[in-house]
Amino acid sequence: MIPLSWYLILAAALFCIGLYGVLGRRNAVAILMGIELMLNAVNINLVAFWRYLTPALIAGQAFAIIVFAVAASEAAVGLALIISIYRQRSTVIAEEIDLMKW
Amino acid sequence: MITDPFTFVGDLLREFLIGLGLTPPQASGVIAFLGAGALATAVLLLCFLLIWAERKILARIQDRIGPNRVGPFGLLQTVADFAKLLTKEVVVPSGADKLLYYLAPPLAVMAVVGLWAVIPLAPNLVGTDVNVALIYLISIGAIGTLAIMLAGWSSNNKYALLGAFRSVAMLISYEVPMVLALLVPTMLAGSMGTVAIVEAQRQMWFVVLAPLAAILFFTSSMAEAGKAPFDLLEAESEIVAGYNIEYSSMAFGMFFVGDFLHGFTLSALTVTLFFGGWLGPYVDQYSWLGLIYFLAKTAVVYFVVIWIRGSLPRLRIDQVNSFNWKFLVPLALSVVVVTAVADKSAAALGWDRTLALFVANGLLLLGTVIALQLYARSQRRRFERSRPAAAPAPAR
Amino acid sequence: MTLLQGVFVVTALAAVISAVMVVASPRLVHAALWLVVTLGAVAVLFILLDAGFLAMVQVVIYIGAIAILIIFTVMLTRRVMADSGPQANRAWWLAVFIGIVMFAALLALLAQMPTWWQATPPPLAASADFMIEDLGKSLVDLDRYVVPFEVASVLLLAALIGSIVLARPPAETTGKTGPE
Amino acid sequence: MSDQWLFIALILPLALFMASVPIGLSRLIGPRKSNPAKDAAYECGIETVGDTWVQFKVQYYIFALVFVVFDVEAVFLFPWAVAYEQLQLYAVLEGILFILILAAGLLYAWRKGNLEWI
Repeated sequence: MIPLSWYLILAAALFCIGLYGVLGRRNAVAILMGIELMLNAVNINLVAFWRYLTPALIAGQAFAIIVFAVAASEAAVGLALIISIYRQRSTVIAEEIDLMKW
Repeated sequence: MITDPFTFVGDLLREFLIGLGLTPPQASGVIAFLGAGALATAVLLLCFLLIWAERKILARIQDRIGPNRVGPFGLLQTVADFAKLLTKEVVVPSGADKLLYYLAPPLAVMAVVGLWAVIPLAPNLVGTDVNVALIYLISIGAIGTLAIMLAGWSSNNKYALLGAFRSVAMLISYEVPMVLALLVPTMLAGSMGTVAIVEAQRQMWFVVLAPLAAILFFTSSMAEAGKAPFDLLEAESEIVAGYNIEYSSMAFGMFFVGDFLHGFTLSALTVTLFFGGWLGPYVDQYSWLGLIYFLAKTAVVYFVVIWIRGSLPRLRIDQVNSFNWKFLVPLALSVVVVTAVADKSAAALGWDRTLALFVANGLLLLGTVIALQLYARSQRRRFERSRPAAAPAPAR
Repeated sequence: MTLLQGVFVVTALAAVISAVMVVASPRLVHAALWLVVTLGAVAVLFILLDAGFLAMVQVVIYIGAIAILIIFTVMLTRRVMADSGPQANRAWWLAVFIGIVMFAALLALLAQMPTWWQATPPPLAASADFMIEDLGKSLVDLDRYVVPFEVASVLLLAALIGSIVLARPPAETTGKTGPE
Repeated sequence: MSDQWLFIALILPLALFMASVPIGLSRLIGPRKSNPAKDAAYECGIETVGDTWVQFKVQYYIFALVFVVFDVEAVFLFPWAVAYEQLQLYAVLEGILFILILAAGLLYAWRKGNLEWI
């Protein structure tokens, strides 16, 4: 059978790739995609722990579903923000959106 | 006398494979592979018949004869068309994203054939009885949406992309009432599995318990399948084409196949969820009867689909969207709420469940009609008020 | 290696490679499509974890909804496509460094847990049907997750209203959103 | 539970393959003569003007947005619907409350005119 650690390693890898996407990309939409990757990694962890450690409790699945709702809301609002910024400033490059920087 | 040929054949095959020296799990794997291959082939071959039937029936509705040259009754017309398409050149537009361009049509077909995996064809004859079949249907539909997006984007054509956007906007819009309507059979059967849903209809078909949900599901899946009157993405007579404008030859043919199959598939789904699937008299004694019942019911519903296509004019895009968001979605939400409340209160008060649900649906329908009437009246009043100011009568 | 392990390895490789493509591909539409591949691979993992419902939800919500939303946004902000300058910012090497350190730290943490390296999944206490039923009950159970359930509804409402307000073109510039 | 998914794991690639075969065949059988005019993007008789990347109405995005929210709602309601038979009245009412809260969102979008196709 598949050991629990395999899932955890994969989730860690996805999380770190997502983290790179968030920190290293210039485009705001790409940053959001990085966030989605990170949320997915979290979900893998939640479900894997549920399956291997507490299969009798439904908590892991319930958590994962809430994460889905949060991810959907986050994507909706984040992308709407990007569209709104794009309309006013014609850019979606995160570095150029520095109105509140100083 | 073999009463259940499907199980019989399956067991025979299993014993044969184990006799060949396979372990039981391996034998199951091989049987699943053969079953999947047989199902996919059957569904795709069915397409030849479906296209002929649709053309023939449409022709009769429009007082024409329809295909009548190739083969008896023109039955081989589709085969001829297939052969013709096969010998045409696949023109890939310049600047197209080749891989995605070629991936999109098979993906569209896959999204339809995949639906058949969870449709019970007869007792003990179902691709797989997953317990989340209904949500599987939705997720496969999502892949179909993605295929359209891919087709539109990869063709590197303005109009293809525009068409894809319109299609996707419509598909996702109509997914909302469809999903909400699917909640009702789930509630009534207490399961998301299609086999369980068919079994739960032994007492009474769900179309009696939830007529509005059935109509909602049927309507919105007509839109999902892009059938008239919701075929504005295709609109052969008005705009060039939709997302598939840059496709030619068999690459286009596959979109066509997916489209036609979708009409039949939505009929099969409607039958499974609301018209008792394979249920019918003597089906417990002779399970092969189930397949016949299922196909017969599906054929009837499919005929209704073509009938509607032949009768109703195409909607405009703003009408399509308003119809969905301002009519179907609110109605679907009320249907879910009303069904939940009516069923619980019927159980609490000891009323007959069938009667209670039917009456509740009837009352909801009445309310809807009254609301529509009020709306239409207010629109008319507004129109009459604005008319004299807006357009002074021209002197003739 | 058993068959299931093979399936896992293939899926995991697909997930990681496509995830790398998501953060590396210069064209945003390609990145979004690679994201779809990653999300699909994660759905397969959920099936391996006996969470079929979540796998389907993953496809419906992530691929069917969020990915579509992302592609729509990419198209709406398409002028970005024209300036195909560097896609990574100046501090990208720092981001790589942080990512690797984070991964190493997580692995080190995992190494502290020897039992997790051999753990095999315990048999499921209940049938798959019962699991969904239980999930449904737990979501409306006053002692369990009814508060997150209702709060999720409010969150979705807030997201809907908030993003409509944000995305809606200001009334006077409605004409400037360009041809359809 | 994984063996239930075996069939789906088999039929999806099979269908993909079967649908690719005719396309491959027609590439083999069909002629392959390309010229720039044929390969050019389809237009109504004139050369394509401008980029393929036309910009789109924000309306598409707003529909997608409402769809996402209702999709997530449905996903929450499916387990509730499965468990429906065993639920007490108050639990059913909680599910209905969930629906009504989101219906308020739809009503908002409607009242603000965001469901109109401009």
